[in-house]
Amino acid sequence: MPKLRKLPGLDAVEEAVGRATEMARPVVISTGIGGLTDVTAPQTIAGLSMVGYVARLCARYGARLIAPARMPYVVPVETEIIQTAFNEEGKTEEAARAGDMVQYLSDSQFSYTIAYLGILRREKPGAHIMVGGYWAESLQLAEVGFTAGAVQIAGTANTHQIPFFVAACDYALIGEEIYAAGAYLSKDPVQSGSVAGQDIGKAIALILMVLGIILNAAGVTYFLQLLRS
Amino acid sequence: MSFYKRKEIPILLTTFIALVMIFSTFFKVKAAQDFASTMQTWVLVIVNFTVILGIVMITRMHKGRIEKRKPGDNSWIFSVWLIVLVVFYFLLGVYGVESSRSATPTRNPAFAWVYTNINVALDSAMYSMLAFFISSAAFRAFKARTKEAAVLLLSAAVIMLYNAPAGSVIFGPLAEQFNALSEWILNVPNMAGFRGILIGAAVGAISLGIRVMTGRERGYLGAGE
Amino acid sequence: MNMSFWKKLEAVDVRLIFLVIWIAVGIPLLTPLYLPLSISPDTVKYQAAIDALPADVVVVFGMDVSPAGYGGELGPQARATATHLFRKPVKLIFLTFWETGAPLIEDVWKNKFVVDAMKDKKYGVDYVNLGWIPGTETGMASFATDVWKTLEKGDYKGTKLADLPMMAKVKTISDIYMLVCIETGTPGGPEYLRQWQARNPQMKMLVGSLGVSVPANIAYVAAGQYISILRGGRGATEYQRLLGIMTTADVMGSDAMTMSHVIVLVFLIVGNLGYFATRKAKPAKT
Amino acid sequence: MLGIYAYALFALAAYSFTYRDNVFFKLAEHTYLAVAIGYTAAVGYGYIRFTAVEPIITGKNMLWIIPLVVGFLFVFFFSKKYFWLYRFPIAMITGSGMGLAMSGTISAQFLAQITATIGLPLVVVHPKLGFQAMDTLNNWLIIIMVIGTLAYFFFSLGPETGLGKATSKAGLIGRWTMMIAFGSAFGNTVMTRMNLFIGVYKNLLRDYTSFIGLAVLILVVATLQGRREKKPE
Repeated sequence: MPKLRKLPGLDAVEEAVGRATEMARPVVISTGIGGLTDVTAPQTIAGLSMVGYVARLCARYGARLIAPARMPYVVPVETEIIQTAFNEEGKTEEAARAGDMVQYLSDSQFSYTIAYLGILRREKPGAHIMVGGYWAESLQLAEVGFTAGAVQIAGTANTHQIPFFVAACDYALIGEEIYAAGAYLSKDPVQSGSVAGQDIGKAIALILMVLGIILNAAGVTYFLQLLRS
Repeated sequence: MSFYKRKEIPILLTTFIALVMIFSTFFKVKAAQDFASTMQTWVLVIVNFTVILGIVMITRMHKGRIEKRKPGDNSWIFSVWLIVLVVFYFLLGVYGVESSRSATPTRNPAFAWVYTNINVALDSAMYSMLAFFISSAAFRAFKARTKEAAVLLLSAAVIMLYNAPAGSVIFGPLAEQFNALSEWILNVPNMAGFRGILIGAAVGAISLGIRVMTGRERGYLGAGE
Repeated sequence: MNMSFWKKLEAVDVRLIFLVIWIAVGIPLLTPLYLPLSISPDTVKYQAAIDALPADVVVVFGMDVSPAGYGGELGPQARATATHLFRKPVKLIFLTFWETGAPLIEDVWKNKFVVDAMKDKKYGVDYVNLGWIPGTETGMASFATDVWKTLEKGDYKGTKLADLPMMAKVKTISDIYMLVCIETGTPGGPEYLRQWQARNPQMKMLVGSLGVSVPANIAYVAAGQYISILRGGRGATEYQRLLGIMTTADVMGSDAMTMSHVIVLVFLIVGNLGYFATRKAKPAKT
Repeated sequence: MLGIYAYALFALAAYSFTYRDNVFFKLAEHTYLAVAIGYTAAVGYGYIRFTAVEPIITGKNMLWIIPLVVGFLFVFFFSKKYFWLYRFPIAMITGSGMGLAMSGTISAQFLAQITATIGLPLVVVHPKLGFQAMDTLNNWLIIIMVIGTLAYFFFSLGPETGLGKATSKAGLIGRWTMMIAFGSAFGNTVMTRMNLFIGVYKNLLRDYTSFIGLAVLILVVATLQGRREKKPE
């Protein structure tokens, strides 16, 4: 089983949930405004696996969980994930209330944002976790989360929003790191294998690149043409 | 019964659709491409259906808030307002669709008025609120706590000056060198950094896709882990 | 330095920051401040190149613009450039390789400064509008080798080139002295370089660029292929200022923009000053 | 006319969030949610009505029954017993989404970014100006920085192994590159964001009286409300 490099952002999740519990404040987690229908689907799925992990921690520590959602069709998915997590931790009574923890806000971007900001201001979460596809609302959520006093851990693969998470949150997951999160947190050998798979993918990218550069410099353009087609 | 409840059938469905969609992009086979485009419109129908269900979801949520209201807290009134308005506005839209016999509810002038004067106004107001948060972030978050943070801060400041209409006044005769530095930042490290992140993220997304298609990642079907 | 002042500053209520923005951006929107506007060297070179045009040479105005670009940064650029060109004693050819660009050419002509500059000019003699030429890069190549054959359909209203006196001496790309291209994307500058400048290396090029494309376009200026560029909305404002065609609304918008950037930078600097001033008091954290 | 007042009221009510939570903000928030949800639902209704239902009614294309039935399965989410039926529409949505995502990322993100890097000449010679030292250097830097950034994302090589040490060294280059990139991206967005705000601000100033009147009203109410809420403990 390969030993994984430390990802401080992911290690911090448990502590953040613990801190929220001590302060008797809720934990807010969201999966972004991407859905499952387009190129951002992988980011949403990465966010859902984070929901599972955080829900389990909340069940274990007894923290209140709030999961704002943008797409109506993600609501049943998140509800079931949270229900399963609470059940597996033996909190069947709370599990039955999973439906109340997931809040459908609105599927239009900024009315989702306005309601989300309202939640952050009124509920004053102790921990605020965002993993998934975020757009212009990223900085608004992060800044208001900060003023609410939450420990914030955020990650996205939308390159233009990463800088805001890096600047405004306590921990940021950059691009690919959100895809490694599920495997990293599960500490399960099969899952770690998939992280190794990601590394192999990057190795392939590196080899293609170096080989291409050398061939190109040597005047062989066939390889480049092949990749372009 | 329990057989149908199992997740294998949905996973097979997901995998099959995904495979055909990928196949149709890289191999121009007409049948596959037709399947892919049909599937996309079907998915649109399904998604739009869930959007209508969103009204039920939000109504249920706010009904709960009205029922659980505490004495002294009047915010439940807003929940009543929301339920009334959402139902009324939706029905107005349906009326607009049916009366104009077109897919666009904005053919109804009342529906369109509310949309442009409330929805569009709030859209632009919320979006532009970023100006405030950019400023507060500049004040509190951009601090040279570490060497890395200092680099981040410097490069942000340089590009901001570069973009400001009066920016290069400050540099006087060195304005041209300053512009060259800014362009170098944008064309070399900025481009290379985001390119590296994009390639890495693509690898991550593809590997997640493979996990979904092999049924190892089933979070989207409500499985905890 | 008074320590407590910095400490207070470090813990300042974020709402005070928001209030400062309302005021700082609001003032220039109420009364124009005429803040100093740095004129970047590129804009000066851009203006000088048009100023230096000899009489009676043929200049092509490529309006390769999308409506979104025109509504934003490129509209002011196009109007200022057209004003300046109409003030010079040169022959002007308006054209576009973007289908969306054709109606925008006529929109440029409606601007009050442009109207003013073109009042002594005669259509067909001093300027023509060839409208949209289809085929993107292929269309460019075809225009370069044989203008008349490419434009058998005539100008934008269907008038034959034979009926446009100034077109008599425009047969191929060699007859073009300068190209001014206001560009949104592809086809744009790089395509003109390949199809036009490659065939007529003497042809001078100026490019009006979107803000986001400036870093890419600057490479062509450095390589000597473009004489100069206009840098996005900022370049447009600078050029308007140089030509003396700025309206009060333009001044207010540009002042508000300057103020907002200054404010963000001040926050950045003050925030860091506060951080360093208070840090010494606390034990260093790693 | 009413439109200008509605615009000013709702825009200012939204902005009042930056001061404190208040009744005007709550009003704007709930109105916005209701209108946005009602709007998309009505558009969704229009879409389904004329894309799927119309061909069935007219008998042109009966296949549209399939997505309608599958979509309808979502309703079972509200049932305790048959809730699992919602998984079928989700499976279809996700299948199509993942298919698009994977083919899109492979071509537009993975291959395109790699070929763009390969295409950089290692020695830049300009036909007129000759050897370009600066461009040559920059191309080398780009290649090194892209590789460094990629190296940063290696997770499983183990910190003790030789390969692991090498990648973490290269990853340092990546970290610095990314920090510069993040800073410049932040700096680059200030202009567009400020432009948006200036646009709304200009719109609000079209009518001074309503702007100032509404702003004062909201501020006073929000302040009073804040005082009253603080008192009872």
